[in-house]
Amino acid sequence: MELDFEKPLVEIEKKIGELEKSAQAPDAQFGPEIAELERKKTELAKEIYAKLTPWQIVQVARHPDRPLMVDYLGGMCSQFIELHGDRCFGDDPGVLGGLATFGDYRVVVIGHRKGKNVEENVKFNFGMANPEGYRKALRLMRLAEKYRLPVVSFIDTPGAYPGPEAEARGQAEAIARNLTEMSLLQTPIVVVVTGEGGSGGAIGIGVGDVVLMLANSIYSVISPEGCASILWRDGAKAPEAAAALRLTARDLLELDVVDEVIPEPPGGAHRNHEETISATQKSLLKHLKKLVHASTKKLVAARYEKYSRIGR
Amino acid sequence: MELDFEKPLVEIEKKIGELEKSAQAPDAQFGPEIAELERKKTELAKEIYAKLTPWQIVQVARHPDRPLMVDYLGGMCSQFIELHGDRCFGDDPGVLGGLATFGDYRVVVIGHRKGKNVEENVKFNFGMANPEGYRKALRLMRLAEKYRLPVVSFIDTPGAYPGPEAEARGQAEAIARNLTEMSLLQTPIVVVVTGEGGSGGAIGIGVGDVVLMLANSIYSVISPEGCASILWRDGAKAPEAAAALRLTARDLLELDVVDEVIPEPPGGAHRNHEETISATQKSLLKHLKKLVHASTKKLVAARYEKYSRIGR
Amino acid sequence: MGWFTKSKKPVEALPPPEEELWIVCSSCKAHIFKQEWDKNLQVCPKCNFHEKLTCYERIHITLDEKTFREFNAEISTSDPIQFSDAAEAYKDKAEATKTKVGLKESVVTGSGKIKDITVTVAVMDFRFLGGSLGSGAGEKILLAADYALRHSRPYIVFSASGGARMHEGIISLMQMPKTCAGIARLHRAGIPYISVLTHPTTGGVSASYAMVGDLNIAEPGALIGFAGRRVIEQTIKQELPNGFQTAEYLLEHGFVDQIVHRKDMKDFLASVLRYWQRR
Amino acid sequence: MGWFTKSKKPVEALPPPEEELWIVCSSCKAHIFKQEWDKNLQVCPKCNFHEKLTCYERIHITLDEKTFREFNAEISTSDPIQFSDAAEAYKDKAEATKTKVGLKESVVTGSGKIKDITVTVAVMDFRFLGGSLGSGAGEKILLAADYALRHSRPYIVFSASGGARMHEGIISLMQMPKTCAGIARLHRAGIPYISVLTHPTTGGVSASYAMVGDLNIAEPGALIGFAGRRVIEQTIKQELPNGFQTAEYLLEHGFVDQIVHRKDMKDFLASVLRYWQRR
Ligand SMILES: [Zn+2]
Ligand SMILES: [Zn+2]
Repeated sequence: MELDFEKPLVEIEKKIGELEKSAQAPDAQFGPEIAELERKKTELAKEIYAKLTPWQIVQVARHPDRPLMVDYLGGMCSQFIELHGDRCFGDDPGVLGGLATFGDYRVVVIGHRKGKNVEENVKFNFGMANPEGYRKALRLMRLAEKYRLPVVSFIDTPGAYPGPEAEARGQAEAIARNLTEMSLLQTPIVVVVTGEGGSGGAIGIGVGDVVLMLANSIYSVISPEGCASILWRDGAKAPEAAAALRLTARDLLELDVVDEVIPEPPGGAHRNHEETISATQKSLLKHLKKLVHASTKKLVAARYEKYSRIGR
Repeated sequence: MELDFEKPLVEIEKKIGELEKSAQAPDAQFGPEIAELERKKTELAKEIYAKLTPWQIVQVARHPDRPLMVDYLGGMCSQFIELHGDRCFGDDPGVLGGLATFGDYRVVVIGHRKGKNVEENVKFNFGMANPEGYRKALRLMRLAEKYRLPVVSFIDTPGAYPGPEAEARGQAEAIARNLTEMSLLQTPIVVVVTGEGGSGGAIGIGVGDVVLMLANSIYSVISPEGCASILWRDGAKAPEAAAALRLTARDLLELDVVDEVIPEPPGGAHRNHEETISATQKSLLKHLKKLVHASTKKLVAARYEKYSRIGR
Repeated sequence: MGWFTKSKKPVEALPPPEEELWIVCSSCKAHIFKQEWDKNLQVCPKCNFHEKLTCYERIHITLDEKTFREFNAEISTSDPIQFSDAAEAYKDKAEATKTKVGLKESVVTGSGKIKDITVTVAVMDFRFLGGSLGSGAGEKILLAADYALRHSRPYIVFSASGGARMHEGIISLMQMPKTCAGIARLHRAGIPYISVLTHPTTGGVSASYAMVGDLNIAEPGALIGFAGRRVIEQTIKQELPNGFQTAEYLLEHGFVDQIVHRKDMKDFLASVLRYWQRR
Repeated sequence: MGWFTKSKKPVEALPPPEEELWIVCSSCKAHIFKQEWDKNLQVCPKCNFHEKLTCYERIHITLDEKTFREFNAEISTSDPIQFSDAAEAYKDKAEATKTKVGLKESVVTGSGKIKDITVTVAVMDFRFLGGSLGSGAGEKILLAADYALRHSRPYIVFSASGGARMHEGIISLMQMPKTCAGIARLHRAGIPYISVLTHPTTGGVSASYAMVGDLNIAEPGALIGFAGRRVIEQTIKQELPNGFQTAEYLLEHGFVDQIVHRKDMKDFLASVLRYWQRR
């Protein structure tokens, strides 16, 4: 998928591709030319991405090639053991969780699961969790608490699934209970917003001691489209709504809702998974290091203070 | 309903009834005659009930006129506030629970709910709980724990409901979780088996610091019919199975599985609700008085010891 | 089984009518004589619809006379994201609402007595921007929870809300974990917390403090749910049945402990409070 | 996503065959050369049916060689209710079973190593009265849990059981809360507990310790459920679909964390244990 404002970038990328194709011999005569184009591309990418509008950032945050939770796990973990089910009703494919090893840290991971393609997205419900998903996450958080291991939560969802069965099985209760339990969970919680932080569906696994956001991720009380259709009865005004809502990582940092913004490579996370994942890992490890040495009592008290201050 | 071995009793009761009808005038000329019959009836009832076979006791335990949980609540509580729902999937009508006041004690009550007639029994699923029922009970026990109030559990069920939906929603998990959580619940638990203690369906809300049984109630690992059809491929041999299983209150007292047998009036609980409920109340209050003064730590340790000794 | 206690006394009627003589029930459209309507606590005598109450009406029919003492009355809306649509700035909209409704936020909190038992209460008012969860509202709900915790008083919250307040963006969303953190402390400390869900309680309010009561009590017919009806219908491309997301539906699905008629609510709460008080 | 770790090594094959040359798969009825059958850990190469293992076979393919040290081998069946049917006394039946199977109860417990990590294990054997939960079995499972607690060792229970043991009446039923009390203490103390559900795990075993693992792991195709198939069919007066109460069904319904093929089980357990061990 090619975003409008990325066209100049994509053109350079095409040229580089063509040159690389022509230069099939190992003694690549186009070497310097390619290097120059790469340099230009990086510069252009920086330039374009420095000036993105909030609505453009929304599009980047939703980009289908952006790294997903499975990519972070695959890139960062030496070990991952998926655990299924809420021990009550079902196993929500829209929420992924399990036991993971990040560097020297054993953590319990939970997060929204999006797909790589339409088929996967249908299977995972586009990362929209059902009550079972929130309950699976809570079960795993309790396991983390039992073992005194940190929880790492990956946020990337358009929102909690708005279906009739989700209502029947207590979407509201499932989110509310998670908020309540997470606020006193006796173990560290680190949250990373990697793509879309969609409202209640995001915060339902998003209460943490430290909340991080990827530079081009978003986090909002309502989708820009939803906001526009309420304010102007016109979903097409989403760009205006995106600006009004202050939903970018920079906004949230300024508003003291997130603790750190994780930089993305020039041209966005979807252009370079490896670099994105590596930056995320670095940030996560830094915070885990601090958190695992804190006393649980102080940690939980600080968590309470942190949230009680928001909007004071 | 008239049980075979009760025929002589029922005949006397009929006579008494006829005499009372004839003696409509307040100066009842049949007074002495009735008193004599009443005396005879009591004697006969004592005689018959002293010699009941296990199978006859099974029939008394299942008698449709036996007092039900609602009768105990109505007779013993100055206040009762029913609480519905498992906060997850549904509200199981086969399990009743709420906040109750017994004399000077505030308790959380849970129990199996049978009906007074076919219509009610269909509604309450004959006291056969679904997973939601066990989960509602657990939720209420957690509430009791929050308030440091005792739990009183009334057992009267043929067993957990053996339906496909109950399996799908985790009948096994719901019972297993209750057993696990009840063993460490940080508040006293008193269990009263009032009628049928049907296997896993009973123990699922039946772990307690004190377990009481009404004199003509039963408690068994399997129904006599089920046992007979396994052993002899013939459900009609239930009387033999009932004897082999040692399922009466007296048996369980001897086996150290229950702590006390609550006496029933002559002729069984179904002949005199008031007296039955009063005896139950007396026993409950006696045990509550002891339990609420124990330290929680000691209480829970003793509960563990109690169960770990069974079958040692 | 429901619930029972020895005595029930009738709840005081609402203050005498002022100007209008007739009320049109917003549910069944019946015309009701206003005096009857008020005497009936704004419950339609034809269809049992429980009309929304203002926070002061709710306090009047719930707390003993002259026992209410308000907390943090000075806390008002803030404008954390300087929100503005083409027509109007949120700041101005909020000011206009304050003047019109006579409140500074969508919730009033304080201390009072119910049949002589002291409680901490929070009462939402739907007239104030749809009872939305602004940062001032979240702050007041949390501060009242803290008060209940420090003084070991039962906490009762009457919800009536469309959910989060869009105009305060992410700061509104964060009132969900913020208020829930206050409730979590009550749970841990063994302090009773009752959530009373009134018409309507949806979105971010149903998905936070309103759904995690020791007891979740609802008024009959109240709309309670997470997602809006229209959003769900758009998702599944079909109409939802009647009765979906009502108090009765939630009772059936295990999320509400009891549905209590408005005329019985004070008695019911008093019963529960007495149960707790005697410890 | 499943699970991954860097290295996997093949599990040792079962001991060489003795007399029979062919095995008939009890699921698909295929005839399998016994050597292949054993090399395949008694999993049918045609239909993937995981045949029941004896407790010592399970220990052989799970624990490192010569690391198993048995606990409480002397604990045997007791006859708490002097049970007897017309044909046979339970006492005699139990004695005959002991002689035939070479075990004293339906479970063997002990300590051993999985890829050098010390664990406490309990392994049920279906040959012993259908793996039923006699009082000796309950006692051994509890004592092993206590050992795991005292020595801070992970506890792994391999279940294979038809449920409670009718012949021990109420005493058998009470092994359900008894064993769960031991697991509850592990949960509270932060000691890992893995339940491995193998074919079949039903009744009072599925409704007690087998269902409350930190991880509930199942072998493919294992029958897992509370009520028996026939009882359910009698209740609803219709036949149940294929796949009902299988490991796969339980995974879908949220009660099993992972289904792990027998050949991968040791690796899987070692991965989980390593995760815990490094703390
Ligand atoms: Zn009306
Ligand atoms: Zn086969």
